[in-house]
Amino acid sequence: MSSGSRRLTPQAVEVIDRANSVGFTFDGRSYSGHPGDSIVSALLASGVTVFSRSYKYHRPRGVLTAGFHDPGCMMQVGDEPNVRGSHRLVEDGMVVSSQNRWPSLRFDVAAANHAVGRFLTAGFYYKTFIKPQPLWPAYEKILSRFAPGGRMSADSVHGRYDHRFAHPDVVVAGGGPAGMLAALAAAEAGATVMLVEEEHALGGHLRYEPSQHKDLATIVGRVAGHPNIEVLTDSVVTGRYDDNWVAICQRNHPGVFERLIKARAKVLVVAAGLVERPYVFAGNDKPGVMLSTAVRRLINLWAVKPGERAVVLTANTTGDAAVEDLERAGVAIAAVVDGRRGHTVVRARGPKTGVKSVELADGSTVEADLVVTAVGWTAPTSLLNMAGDRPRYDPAAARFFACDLPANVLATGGITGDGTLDQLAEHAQAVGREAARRSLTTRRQWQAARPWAASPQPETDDVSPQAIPDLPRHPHPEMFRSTSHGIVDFSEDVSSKDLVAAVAEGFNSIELAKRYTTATMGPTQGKLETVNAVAVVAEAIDRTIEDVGTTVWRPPYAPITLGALGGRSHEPTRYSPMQSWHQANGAKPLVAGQWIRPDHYGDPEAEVRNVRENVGIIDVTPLGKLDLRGPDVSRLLEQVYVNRWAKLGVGGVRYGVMCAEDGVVLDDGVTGRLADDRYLMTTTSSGAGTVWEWVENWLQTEHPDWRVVVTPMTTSYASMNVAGPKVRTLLERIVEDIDLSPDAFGYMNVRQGRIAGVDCFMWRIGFTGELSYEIHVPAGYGLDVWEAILEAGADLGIGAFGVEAQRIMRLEKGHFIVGQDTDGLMQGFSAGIDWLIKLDKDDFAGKPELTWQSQRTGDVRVVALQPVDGTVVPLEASQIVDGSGAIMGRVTSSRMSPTLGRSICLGVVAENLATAGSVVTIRLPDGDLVKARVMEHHAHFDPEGTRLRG
Amino acid sequence: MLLVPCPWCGPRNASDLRYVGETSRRPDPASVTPAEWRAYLYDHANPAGPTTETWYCRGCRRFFVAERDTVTNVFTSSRPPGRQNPEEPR
Amino acid sequence: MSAPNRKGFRPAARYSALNLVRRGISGSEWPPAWRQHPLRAGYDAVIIGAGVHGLATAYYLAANHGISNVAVLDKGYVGGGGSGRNTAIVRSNYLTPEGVRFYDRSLSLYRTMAADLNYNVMFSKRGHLTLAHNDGSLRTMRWRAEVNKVQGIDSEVIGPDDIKELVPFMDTSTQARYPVLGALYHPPGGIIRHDAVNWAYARAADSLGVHIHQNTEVTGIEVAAGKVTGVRTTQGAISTPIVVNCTAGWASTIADMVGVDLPIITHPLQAAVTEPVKMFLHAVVVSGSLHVYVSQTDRGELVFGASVDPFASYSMRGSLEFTEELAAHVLELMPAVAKMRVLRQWAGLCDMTPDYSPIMGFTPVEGFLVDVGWGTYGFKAGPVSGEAMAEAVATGRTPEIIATFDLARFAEGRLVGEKGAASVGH
Amino acid sequence: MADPIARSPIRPLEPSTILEGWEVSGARSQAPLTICDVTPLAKVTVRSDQDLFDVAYGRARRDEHGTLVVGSAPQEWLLVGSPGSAEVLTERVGDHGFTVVVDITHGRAMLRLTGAEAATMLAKVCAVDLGDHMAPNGAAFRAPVVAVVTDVIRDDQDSTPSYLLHCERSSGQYLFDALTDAGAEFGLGVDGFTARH
Ligand SMILES: Cc1cc2nc3c(=O)[nH]c(=O)nc-3n(C[C@H](O)[C@H](O)[C@H](O)COP(=O)(O)OP(=O)(O)OC[C@H]3O[C@@H](n4cnc5c(N)ncnc54)[C@H](O)[C@@H]3O)c2cc1C
Ligand SMILES: NC(=O)c1ccc[n+]([C@@H]2O[C@H](COP(=O)([O-])OP(=O)(O)OC[C@H]3O[C@@H](n4cnc5c(N)ncnc54)[C@H](O)[C@@H]3O)[C@@H](O)[C@H]2O)c1
Ligand SMILES: Cc1cc2nc3c(=O)[nH]c(=O)nc-3n(C[C@H](O)[C@H](O)[C@H](O)COP(=O)(O)O)c2cc1C
Ligand SMILES: [Zn+2]
Repeated sequence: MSSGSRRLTPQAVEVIDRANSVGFTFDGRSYSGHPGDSIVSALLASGVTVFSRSYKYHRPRGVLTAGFHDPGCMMQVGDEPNVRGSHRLVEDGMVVSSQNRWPSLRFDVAAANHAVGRFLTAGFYYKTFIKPQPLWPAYEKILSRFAPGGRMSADSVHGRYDHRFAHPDVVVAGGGPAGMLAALAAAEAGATVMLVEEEHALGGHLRYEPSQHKDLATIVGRVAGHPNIEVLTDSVVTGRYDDNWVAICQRNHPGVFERLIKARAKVLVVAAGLVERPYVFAGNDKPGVMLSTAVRRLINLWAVKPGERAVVLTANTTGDAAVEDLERAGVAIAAVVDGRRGHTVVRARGPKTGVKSVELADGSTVEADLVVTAVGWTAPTSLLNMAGDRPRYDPAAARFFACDLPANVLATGGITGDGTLDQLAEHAQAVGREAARRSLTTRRQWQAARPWAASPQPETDDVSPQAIPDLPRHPHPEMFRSTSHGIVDFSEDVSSKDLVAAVAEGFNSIELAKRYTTATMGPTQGKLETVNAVAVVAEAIDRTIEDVGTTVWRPPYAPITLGALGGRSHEPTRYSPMQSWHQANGAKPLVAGQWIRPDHYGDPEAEVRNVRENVGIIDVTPLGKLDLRGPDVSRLLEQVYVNRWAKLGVGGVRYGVMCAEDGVVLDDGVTGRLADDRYLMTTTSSGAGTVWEWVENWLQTEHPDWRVVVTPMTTSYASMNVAGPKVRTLLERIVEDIDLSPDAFGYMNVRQGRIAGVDCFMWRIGFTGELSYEIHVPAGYGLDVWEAILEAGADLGIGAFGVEAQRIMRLEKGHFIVGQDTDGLMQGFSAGIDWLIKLDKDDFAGKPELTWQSQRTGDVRVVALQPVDGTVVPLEASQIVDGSGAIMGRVTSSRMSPTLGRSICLGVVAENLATAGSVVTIRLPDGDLVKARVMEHHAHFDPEGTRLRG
Repeated sequence: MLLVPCPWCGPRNASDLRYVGETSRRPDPASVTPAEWRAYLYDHANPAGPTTETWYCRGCRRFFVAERDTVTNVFTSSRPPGRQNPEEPR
Repeated sequence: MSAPNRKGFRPAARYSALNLVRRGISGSEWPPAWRQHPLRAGYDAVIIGAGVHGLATAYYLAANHGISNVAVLDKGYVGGGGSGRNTAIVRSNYLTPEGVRFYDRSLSLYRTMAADLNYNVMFSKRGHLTLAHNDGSLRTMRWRAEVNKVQGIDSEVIGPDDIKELVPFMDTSTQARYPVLGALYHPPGGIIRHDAVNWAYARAADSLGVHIHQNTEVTGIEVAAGKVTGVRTTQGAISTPIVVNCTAGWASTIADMVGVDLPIITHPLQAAVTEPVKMFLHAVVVSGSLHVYVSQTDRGELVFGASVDPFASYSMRGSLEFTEELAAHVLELMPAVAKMRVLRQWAGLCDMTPDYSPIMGFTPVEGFLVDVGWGTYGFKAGPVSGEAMAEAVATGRTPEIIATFDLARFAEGRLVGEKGAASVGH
Repeated sequence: MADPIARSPIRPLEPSTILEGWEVSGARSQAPLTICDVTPLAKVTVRSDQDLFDVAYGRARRDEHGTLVVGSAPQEWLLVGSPGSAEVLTERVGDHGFTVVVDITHGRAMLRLTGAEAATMLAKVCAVDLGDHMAPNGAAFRAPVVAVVTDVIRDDQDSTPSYLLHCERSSGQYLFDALTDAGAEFGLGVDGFTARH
């Protein structure tokens, strides 16, 4: 495979730095190249011509396009799979290996597939391994071993990726002459421009056009010097989404592997040029069969001699130029076959790893190791298609053209037509000016609509649309397939024969043929193969290419890493002001949505006992809090809660439940009246955001006349609940301006005063079932107050408790948790809050459904359950079954109660089982059945509430 | 990323807003029949074409009503919610 | 379900390895998998939508009930709707007993489909993992596991160590932002070649006499005296007493033609594939909290999906936000795959219902049946739905297995309990 | 009892000192781009059915007392003053129609990002166009910054671009950490608190 150096003497426009060299390995052997070399150019220069094995038949593959989308040049570099070897620059120390071969590139076991090639036709899998059924998994295992591509490693590190937003007036996709000139014209007309080029340098096809070198340098210089233009090279526009949200993958930003730029382009100019189209003929996938642009790139950019003796099939000037390049490079020209005169090649012959001779249409055979084809172009209309355009085929020019573009997308360059370089320049500049005009109009509109923008400049510039001249199309012969069959899709190993067979089997549209053969579904995504596939299908069903149309182009235009798409990990986390204390005191973190909370500090059951016996303190800062002010707050409360609020006096606190309009329990919490027209509503921690928007929705859309102002205050206050028989003793030591005696400050009341020198308000409520005070202080003082309470209560045995202890205690008290003991279908009466729901109120959210529920039987109910054997704690979600095994309910909460020394549960059961004293059967996860009793009260402990009223 | 025209903020990224749904009128709970109420809860015109819908802008914290074509996703207008016209669905 | 007498099905050209070799040697072509026919003036039943639901309904009408004067109409190509766009996850570990029973029947039809339809649909049993990252979702997983076990479905909650063994690339460290606390493990779940399923039903239905008309868009439905009498299409009019709406994301537009209101909102659902790499992920992995699921096909690509787009739309253009969020979340789970590249993204339309359950059976308009509301989970239900809808058409009665999925349940307030613990469901 | 100490949700860079009852960082950075925790500034939100302050939604300016008045939403304003001035700010609003004033000093975190490259850095984490045409000095809007809903107020300092970032308090440390990460490539420095705002 190696046959000595193929490096040419210095070429006029080469991009390699001959003064330096870099060393790397390929499949374990050492090679060297120069900075500026791609992996493939360096290997080719060293005589390596085979870079991979094909997907299905495992045929050796070499260079085809010598660009990013070169299907046979995907390689593994270190832990990175599927690296584009014709694009990626070599670096010192790179470890490169070929993919798709076992055990080696030279000896490949799966190449045996090749021998059975004629049976591996389209739809092969669907027709085989049908019987015996049990064997398919075994076949599958073997087949999946042949999956193509590189290898992943579980200990590969994530690496660094990033994102950036951009708001250029104009994004230009493609940095060839057309793109550069359009960018310059737009910039000169006052627009800010982002010019994006997939290759490592600007220039497009002019980069390998020595005769245009000077002109190119001038344009590149002007682009680089223009303050309005930001140039991104080695970057690719991967997609155009609704409202011109343009995705750009930047591969050369320092410090990151890849970066995703999200640009809101006011106008997108697509100047993506043309992709050269391979020719379908027998042997067209052998190493040594290349496109004319590949040859031109290899010789001019990297000074690599692509072969020794060439047959060139040319149907255009690029092919002609390739002949000149080859001659200059000292490659013997065995034959020039002119497609414009109807001549063509039929077959390339030779061993698997290369070409020996070429059979021409006139029957002659020519010795050659290189076959160069220049049979036409594919317009990369992908981005235009994403913008809603349906490109139309022009048989005279033998390619598709854009036609119906939305106003914020323009196209120029090879994708629109040909013309002379002057005509191209004129077109590109007109497009650039028009892009500027449209984008500046949009800019003014957005400035006018956005209250924070600067006032738009008066329109001094000429705002009438710029005429865009037509770009003439050059005639080109339609050359897709020779008289022989060959590969259409090089990534997927799909031949023209497969497509013909698919059509015969009824897959007679391009979409069905695509899916049946997988043509266009590989890494090149149709850039090289779509038009040939369409042409083959058209021929097979005897329709025109225009009729058949193309498949749908979809993002990304070029593949982009998951890392770049994901960017830096931005998953917000929220902490209470007491977080540093929790951390220092061994709290086990509990992830609750964005909140990180203390689950416990080591022993939750001991925490429970301490609260029941002494006094404990818990951080409840995440409780949702809404400050409600205005004369109509009580009307709002009546609207959103199922219970009544009119009579709540200043200083009073009330528990409430909200239902959605379908009657399903939405949230619960207590709301207190702090002043005549000022209330504080608390919500569940997870429901805080939802309830806020829910309340705003009522105010803004149903009752805009009500005067209520809502302020989210969740973390304005550090909130802590201090609970236990000794709490009053404790608080009396550090609370000022509040009379804590039971008569002055009774259960379900709120008072304002000071604690540890800080303004606070506190309410007497009791989720835990103990005498308890919920204290809210301005958040900045939270840590100070928390520590002061702990200090003041040290001799009383105060200890902090976490969420788990609180859950145990609330279960002992039988309080349900919305979303745990209720679910997405459970309506109010099922939750057992009959006493709360006031159907005689005029209106409240969900009232009609709750009215009907109250008139109906057969729903479920939340009940307290105690297993008859108190040592058994049925795992939450254990099912409640009847004698026949049918599901009658489930356990929603269960714990061993440290206070009662037995297991306790809440559960949901069918209504007929919900009567106190009935015994239900719980099926434990291991299948055992245990009995449990339905209790009279939800509260397992102190059902009369004497402790918390104390 | 769609640009949604907030009547207060101008065009904003859709991720700055929450889609509430097709704009509908809440029946009078005092007289509503189950069928009417459930139609309000569950039924949607769900047209493939122009529709009237409610959005909530997390920037200015306002609900508003917009007209959009569900096939092209192009917005044609937006306005504050409200009862200016009692016949108009909210 | 009463087992109707099965006629079975004999394809014109039997698929087998032996026949493949024979034709390979003789060089003779296979006959079309299904044929093109002129539109008849009338059919006994017209099915709108050549997705898995429409095709399966047609097949079972012919195979189980001998009704083969049936047309399946599609405005595009066979399988061009959700059935050709879905990520083909097949499982039966649903939350409600009705759901479990229903999807389990489908799974068992899938298991024998290759032999039944003489078409390798490549059912790949991978094991299906639904991860829990907080105790709320762990509880929901247990809920599903327990319901499943009562129904005899193989489903169990497993811990981080077992997960790591099944998915070595998973980050199961407790430091993770979304720690993996456990997972619902459903060994029978897996993936299938979605296109093959569509084609297998199309081929089998065709060979039993069903007409499949592609590029035939229904533009109107004729109703006289409350009864369906025919349909209008872009290729001409057809008279028929029965129309079955199997148009998934477009269901509302068809129901609109006969004035039936559906509780459906159409949301796009997106998916994406990476470039292929060697097999490293055997199981199907779903994370409800992170709104992402992933599997690796036999071709080596990772196939991803997420939850539906956040607003109603009939657009299938897709969005960048989808791939961004997807990638971020996949990398939370498997940081080592950062260098894999996304190759293509696409979108389909999902007909979302308020209770994450389908709407099946008869409607107030006589002769107009629906098999819609398939949301993000309908592919796996194709076989059983086809079987049940065929029975409904043939007998005029609602089969027991779909009784809870009737349209009237919404007006009557009897929503199906899958909504009880809503999560990403595929 | 010692005077209570108020703390920002963001851990102060040493050395820390007490200023107006707030624990603040006394560190100083000479970096060309700096971030500074200014949470101790008094922050008051005003809602009214009247057009107060002569400041429209989307705009911010200083009034005659040096208070920064931000039009943070339609009929909603945010007043930013020196530490401890919340009560004074509240009193100054006065009685006009239906007006509600709420002190949110403790409920929000506030950061200041200053430097020539401040907008370039913010553009990594905020989707809103920060260019001079779309967000000149005095612009104010609310939008996600690294996925946290934030009031962004452009308030240049001696004609150096500067942004106040105002978010819900419990996300403060996260926002700070994420911004520090985003700023690393610009040599972002952490500056201590100065009472100036
Ligand atoms: C990205 C994605 C991933 C999914 N993943 C899964 C998964 O993993 N597992 C799972 O079980 N489900 C999944 N689903 C859901 C599943 O794809 C669908 O529920 C299912 O395919 C619906 O099948 P269907 O036959 O009812 O409809 P479709 O396959 O959508 O077929 C409807 C057909 O109706 C045709 N039609 C519409 N209007 C007309 C008209 N006027 N005239 C004629 N024809 C018309 C359409 O052209 C279309 O072909 C996913 C869906 C999507 C989009
Ligand atoms: N392309 C050729 O090889 C070639 C040969 C002879 C003549 N011509 C003529 O030259 C003119 C073409 O000039 P041009 O400027 O239109 O094309 P060009 O091929 O010179 O430049 C297009 C550039 O766009 C880049 N590109 C494509 N898609 C991109 C994307 N999504 N993101 C970023 N970059 C992307 C390509 O890498 C390329 O450098 C036409 O008139 C054509 O007839 C072209
Ligand atoms: C399970 C599955 C796997 C797919 N794998 C690939 C793939 O490897 N390559 C590819 O190009 N497309 C793949 N596709 C996507 C299809 O090319 C196509 O985008 C999809 O069917 C939607 O059709 P449309 O893009 O024509 O609208 C896959 C689709 C599905 C459902
Ligand atoms: Zn707004």
